[in-house]
Amino acid sequence: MLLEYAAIATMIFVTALVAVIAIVLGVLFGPKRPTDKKSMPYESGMNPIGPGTRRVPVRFYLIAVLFILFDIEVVFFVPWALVFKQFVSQSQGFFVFAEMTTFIVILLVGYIYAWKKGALEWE
Amino acid sequence: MIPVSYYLALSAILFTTGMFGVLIRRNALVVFMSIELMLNAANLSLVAFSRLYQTFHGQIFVFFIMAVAAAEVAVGLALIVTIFRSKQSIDLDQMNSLKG
Amino acid sequence: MTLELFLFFTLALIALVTAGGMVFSKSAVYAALNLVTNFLSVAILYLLLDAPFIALAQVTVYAGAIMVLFLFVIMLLGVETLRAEFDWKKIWLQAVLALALLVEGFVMLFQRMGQAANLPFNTASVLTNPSEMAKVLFTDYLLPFELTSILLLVAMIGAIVLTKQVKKRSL
Amino acid sequence: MTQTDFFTLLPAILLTLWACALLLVDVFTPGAHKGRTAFLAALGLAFTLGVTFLQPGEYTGFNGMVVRDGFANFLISLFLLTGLLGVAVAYGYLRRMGIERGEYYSLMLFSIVGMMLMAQATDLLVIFIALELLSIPLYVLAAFAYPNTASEEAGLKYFLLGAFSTGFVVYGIALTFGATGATSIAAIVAATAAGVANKALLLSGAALILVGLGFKTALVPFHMWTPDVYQGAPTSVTAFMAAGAKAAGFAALIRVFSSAFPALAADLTPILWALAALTMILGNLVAIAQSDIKRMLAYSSIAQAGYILMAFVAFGSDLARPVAISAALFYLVAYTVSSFGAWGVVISLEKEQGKDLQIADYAGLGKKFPWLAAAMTLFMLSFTGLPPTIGLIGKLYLFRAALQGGLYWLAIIGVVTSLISAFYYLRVVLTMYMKDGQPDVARETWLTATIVFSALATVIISLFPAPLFDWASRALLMVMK
Repeated sequence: MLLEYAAIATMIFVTALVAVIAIVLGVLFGPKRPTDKKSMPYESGMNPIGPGTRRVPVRFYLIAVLFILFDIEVVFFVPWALVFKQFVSQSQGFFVFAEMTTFIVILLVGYIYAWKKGALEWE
Repeated sequence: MIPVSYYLALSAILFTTGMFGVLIRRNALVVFMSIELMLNAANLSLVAFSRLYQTFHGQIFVFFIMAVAAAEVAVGLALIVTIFRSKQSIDLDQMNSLKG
Repeated sequence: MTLELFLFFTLALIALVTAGGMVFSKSAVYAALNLVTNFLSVAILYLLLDAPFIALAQVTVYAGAIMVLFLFVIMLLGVETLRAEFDWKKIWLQAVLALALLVEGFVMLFQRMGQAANLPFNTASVLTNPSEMAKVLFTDYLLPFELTSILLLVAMIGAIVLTKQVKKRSL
Repeated sequence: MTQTDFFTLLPAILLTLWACALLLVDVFTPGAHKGRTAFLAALGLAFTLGVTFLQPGEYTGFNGMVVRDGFANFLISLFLLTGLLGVAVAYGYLRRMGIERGEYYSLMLFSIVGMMLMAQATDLLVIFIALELLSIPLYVLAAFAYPNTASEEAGLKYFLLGAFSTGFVVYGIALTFGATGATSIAAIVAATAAGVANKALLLSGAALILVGLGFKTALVPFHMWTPDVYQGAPTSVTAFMAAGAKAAGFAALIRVFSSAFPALAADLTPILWALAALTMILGNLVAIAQSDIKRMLAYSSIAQAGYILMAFVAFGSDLARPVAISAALFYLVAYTVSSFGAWGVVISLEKEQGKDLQIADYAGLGKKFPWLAAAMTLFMLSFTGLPPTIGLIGKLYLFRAALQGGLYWLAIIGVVTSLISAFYYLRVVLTMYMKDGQPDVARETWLTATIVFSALATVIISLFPAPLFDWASRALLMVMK
């Protein structure tokens, strides 16, 4: 059973290995001659202004949240799409289609609401 | 095969850790993350039991818990952002404008 | 020790260490990253438990969406303001009490559960097929499915109500 | 979905559609006419209430996940009444406080849908989702007065507490599932009866579910932040959630424990006993020390939950259970009516920025506004359990149920704490009549209507309790097979 995932596991392992090897080799064999200029955040010569971590405007949050909620909606599509044809062949297609339509229509209400509220606008 | 009690033990420890986090941390974000850990522990139990009884009920339950958790997170983080805007802090010890 | 047992212990160890790391980390970012790792290791445990679709959902919903939102908010609020702050002197008593109570509870639980839960799983599992799960989901679970959409709608309204009227104040 | 499914959830479906429509209508309504939303919300609630009355009956739907039995019908009607009163107290209040937004009413309707499902659910999954559907709008409503810091804090605290309790509920459900292999109450009953359920797991699961619902119904020791939330939230929201969320929590508690876990009664009764005793004692004792009226009423609502739980402690006995359930239902109505009245009075005195919320601010009310003071006196008497109020009748039923269950000591604790509670309830009355002051109240039609309705109901039902009590006695749980 687990062997089915062996390919993915191998891929993840090998990718990680390559990345680690590259970094380790660089650290081991790369020449290290740091100077003040080189250790600045921007080597191109810009002096950094202010702290490195800055607060992001709140309007990003709204966009992110709306994305997440619709993302969850999509997660429900996956199993639905997986079995829709089987339901059609059992002549239950209409029922399952109506089921998903209701789901989408309810979320569509949210979409219209968000639209009218200007939540999708970038001021 | 691994006995189900192994998974249950792991889930119980994770749940306790999460609960512990809720009780000892004062940072609202970390408290919330601890709550997510508690839900995650419950999910692990559900999937393990689902495997034990060979039924999909547990798995589907977990699926719904995830969707519900996402909805909860959306509102919860909005609350945290809102309160941060007026107080510049999300430290629960500083939430003391309410006292008898 | 079989491969499976080895995998289980490795993953359990990762899950426990990251859970502890989350609770005790000084910075909210580290807490979030620990939690992501925890979710990922639990996702692989779901694979061990013959629940590939749940594993997928765990990665996309929990690790992918929810935790990204968490990290996002940490960025939004500014990392430096979240440096934590927990005073062992103030909380050690309740911490010890809570822990003792729980350990006690679980010890009792496992003792009384006895042999029943030590049964190994059936080896032949019917659970690995996501489309079988989907069939149950879209027939028996019609009501919870539609309720979820209402819940998502409510969350959407809530998030918009709470964050939309920011125009008047600057941030 | 069959016709039976449809009729099972008819009230919830209607209200959901109405809430969605209301949301859209509100977005497309220009700012000046936002008042319409409130009227439309009230209309929807009244319409659903009418349909519920015209189309009662027993149904089981959605593969046994929800039922509509006498119990559910009773509570659905109660929740719709709660909603109507909630809209009435909110209408003028939101305008006065400058937080009038149309989403308020949509969120409220969605929350009521959640409450109705809590009363109807016979599957732990539906209970879980209904619990969230009921709570998530309330988190937002509690923070509705932002950027008012108190309201934001109330929202955050209520949210963290609610999410924490959800964690317990979910873990409890997981263990119950582990014990029986199912989440539907019928299957849990079957597994328990067949003796295949693992008792240790089932007991732990039930206890964890109890903890989760204990947070929702604000039982001691799970009441930590309740006073803060009740105090910080906009008062109209507090009134709504004090009545609605508590009743919904008890609905789920009663349904789950009396249908699914009667076999565990021997183990659970001592726990419930301790919870009820603690809640009655602590709620009433701490309420004495409060000087803020909202906080005082918050502790009072905690204490009231203790009395309801008291009746239900002996849920294992087949003889005591029906009496306890009908007494609890009757008392939930009594509590809803009196508490909406009391919160209505608080709302009419409250000024912007949370002024005039101290008990001392009620001085002189008896002279200046005798009718309002009389109404408040009535509600305080009702909370205490003194005549001529519905509170007395309700408490008598609760005590009778407790005695029937053989809980003599608990009943004694209940009587003693009721006497203690008279101290702080009557202090409000004394302040109103014996001290001098210049209080000022807002005159709003719908608020006045709510207070008048509550006062009339408090008195009239106490004089003629039989019809309501008959209805509550017939509101039985469908037997799970």
